[in-house]
Amino acid sequence: MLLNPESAKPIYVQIAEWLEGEILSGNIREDERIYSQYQLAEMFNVNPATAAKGLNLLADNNIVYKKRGLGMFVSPQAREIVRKKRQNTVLKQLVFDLVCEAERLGVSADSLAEMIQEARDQLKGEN
Amino acid sequence: MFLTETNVLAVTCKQYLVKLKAVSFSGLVILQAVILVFWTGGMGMYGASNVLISLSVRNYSSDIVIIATMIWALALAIMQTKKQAKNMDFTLVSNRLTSCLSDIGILATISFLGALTSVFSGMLQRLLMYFALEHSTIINSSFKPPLAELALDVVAVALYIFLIAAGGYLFGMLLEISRLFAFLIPALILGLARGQNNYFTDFLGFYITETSLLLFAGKVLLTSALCFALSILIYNRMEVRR
Amino acid sequence: MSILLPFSIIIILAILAFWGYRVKSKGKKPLLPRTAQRSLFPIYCLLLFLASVVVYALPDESFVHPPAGNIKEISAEIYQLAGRIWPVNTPNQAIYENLSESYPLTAKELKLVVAGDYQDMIWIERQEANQGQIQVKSYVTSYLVEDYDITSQIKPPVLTWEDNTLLIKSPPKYTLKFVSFKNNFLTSQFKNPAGSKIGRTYFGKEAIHLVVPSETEVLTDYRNIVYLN
Amino acid sequence: MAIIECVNIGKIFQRNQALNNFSAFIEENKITGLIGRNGAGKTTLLKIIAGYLKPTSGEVKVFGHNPFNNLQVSANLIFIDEHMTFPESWHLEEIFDSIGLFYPNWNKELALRLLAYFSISPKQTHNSLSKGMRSTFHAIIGLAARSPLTIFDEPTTGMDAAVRKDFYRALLKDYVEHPRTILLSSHLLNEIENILEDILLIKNGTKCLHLPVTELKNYALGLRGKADALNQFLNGKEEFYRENFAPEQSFVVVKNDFSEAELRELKKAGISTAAVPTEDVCVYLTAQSKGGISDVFNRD
Repeated sequence: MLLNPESAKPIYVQIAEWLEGEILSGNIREDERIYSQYQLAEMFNVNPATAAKGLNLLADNNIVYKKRGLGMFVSPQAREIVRKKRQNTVLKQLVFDLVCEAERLGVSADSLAEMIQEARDQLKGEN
Repeated sequence: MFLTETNVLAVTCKQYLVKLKAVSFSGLVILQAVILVFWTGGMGMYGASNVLISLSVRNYSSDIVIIATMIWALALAIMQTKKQAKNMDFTLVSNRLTSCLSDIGILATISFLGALTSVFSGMLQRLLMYFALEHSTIINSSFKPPLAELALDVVAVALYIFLIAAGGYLFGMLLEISRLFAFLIPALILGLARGQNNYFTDFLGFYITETSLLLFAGKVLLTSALCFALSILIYNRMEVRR
Repeated sequence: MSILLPFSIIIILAILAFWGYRVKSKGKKPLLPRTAQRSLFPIYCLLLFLASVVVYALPDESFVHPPAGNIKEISAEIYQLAGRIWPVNTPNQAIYENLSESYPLTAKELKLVVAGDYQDMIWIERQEANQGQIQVKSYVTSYLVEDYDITSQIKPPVLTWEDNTLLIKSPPKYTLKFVSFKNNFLTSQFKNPAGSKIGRTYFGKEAIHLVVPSETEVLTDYRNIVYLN
Repeated sequence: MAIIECVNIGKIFQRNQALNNFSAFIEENKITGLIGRNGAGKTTLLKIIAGYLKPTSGEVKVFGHNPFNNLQVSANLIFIDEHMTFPESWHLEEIFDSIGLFYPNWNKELALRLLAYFSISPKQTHNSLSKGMRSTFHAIIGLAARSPLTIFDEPTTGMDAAVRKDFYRALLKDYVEHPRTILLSSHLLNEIENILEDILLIKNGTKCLHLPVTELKNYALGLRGKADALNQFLNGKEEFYRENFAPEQSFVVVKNDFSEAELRELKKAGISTAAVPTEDVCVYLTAQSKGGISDVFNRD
């Protein structure tokens, strides 16, 4: 995976999100050791300090924990935390943007809810 | 605080090795060979005659080769102070002192090798003349000089070349301060030589009238030490790789 | 001027030699291949060393010949004789004989004709014992070039004997060329002045010694004759 | 711990002031990018740090010592630029050997492998290399010397894009294995941004900015919208750049110290926000005027 340098998100956030994705998809399991800052630096071709910052972001959210001298490990409740976090931040932001755009176009809250229901049906039908 | 420790002597030696490998002696070889091959007329000639016989004697010696070697060494000493040569030192580990010390080592080596080749070029000259001319016209005296004399020649010539190289090195350093010295120094020499008392000749006499090799060596080494010390003093204040 | 010219040539050559290797390095093609450039100096040093060995191994005989062969040293008598009338350059200067001939004399008179550029002395000695013949010897004192004796290369006069007439001619004028290797002037300051003095170079003297029977009358108009008795 | 300490250094060449009251502390085992426009004083600063030049005023310490004419400092640093001088007739492998004499951590094997990777024959002579190859060769020296302080002054001059990319990648890999202090000067930030830890921005011989590169991404914010609406939000904000691209429409780059609430307000007011690429941040910060090139043409 290559990072997107054009993105508004800082590189370390992108790294943290990539790691979260790996945890969510189960590529890295609970209580498994996560990549070290040096491994990440080599993988993404970034400075180890940047990679460490990404890892610290995960540690701050208790997604990973430190074992002295052994490195960072995925915490048991990591997937749950990631899921919640995504809901809280990513989804909320998307909804905020959605509402802003709806206001600008003069779409009412009801029709907005209708549109959401339509989109869900469409997704189900495809499945 | 330093991760790598080093000292002046170690760096000087390494720089000396690198520089020695970089010095090109091909110019010197070609110079000496050209003089040997094309200067077949000898250094001088004299003759005598009466009604019956005219006698001519051609003289050969290594003096021309030695003088040419001195000029070559002078040019090399001046070049050694130029920016390009100095940048080579400061591309790798160096300070001004080690740069100058290794230069001195190089100049000493050049003096010795230059003296050795120019004195012994006389032997090659003898051999060439031996086969080029009729043997019967070669006068044996000093055709085979005693080895001790050759050794004396090598030492004395090496000292002379070293003295000239030291002067050239200082001159080159002064040139690095200001190009004006290119005119000032020759003007100074001419001025001293022209004056009421010829100071320049006195100055030369200080060396060329010395008959003891040991005292001569002392004078030469003292003078060159002075030249090099001055050069180092000048260089210590100079910026490099500008 | 004559000194300045070679000097300026040396200076130009030396500077060219020094710059030569710089100029060529600016361009892409070096003057000499790299390996040749590297090995040039060691090869040159080896060559100088070998040359020195060969020079010291060269046989001494191959140089200017010492007086031998056609000339020989003469008796003490002649030294004494010569010492009286022919002061030599140095007390121990050698006198050599480079020609010795004898001719039968049939008349009472000997005609002596000297031709060409011949100017040297003729000594005439009458001897009782010497009957019916004349004896001609040519003597020469050593010619030195830088202390080196080149007397052997001096040609004796040309003699012709016919009808009791002795014709003496000098040989055609000739040139002797020599080569001498000198100590380096630059280092002469350290050498014993006596040891490094330039050797003596001088011309020797020549004379003809003519021995005739005691009652023979010598007819000649040559002036440079000494009658020894 | 600061390996390099510059306190108020100034450097005046004959008429022009290259450095002016420059102060910075560079820490050990970090890759610091020295970014600035041409003539900003990057090379002068690096040469002062390397001990080649003497500052006209101020004090500089490298490894705790004044670097000017200091052998110990010299032994602990290598300075890579396009003017590195080697004997003209030497081939590259000989140059490698001579470097090995001076740098105890020198890894010749790595140097030869890199040379082979970049298709440069070790039997070539230094003066037969093209400009780009010479830069590559010098960069390889800087990598393989593994000197405690490695200074690269515009190392990629003349290299093509592929080689530049490879070089920075190699630099990072070697740095991860052998951490050391690396100073990297460039006027192009986006190429090196990722591998840097800190960035030191220099403008007209003085320090403009010195911060971790991750913070630079959030340092500035671009706002686009109606000029009147925009101006309400700009009170007390540091403005780096302003461009009027359509009547009444402006694009303004300001220092990013907006709170969450303020950002929401902006959105409500119909002002779109955009992150500013770090490269552009540097351009705006080091620009001589706020208007940019278009100001030259707008003479009304």
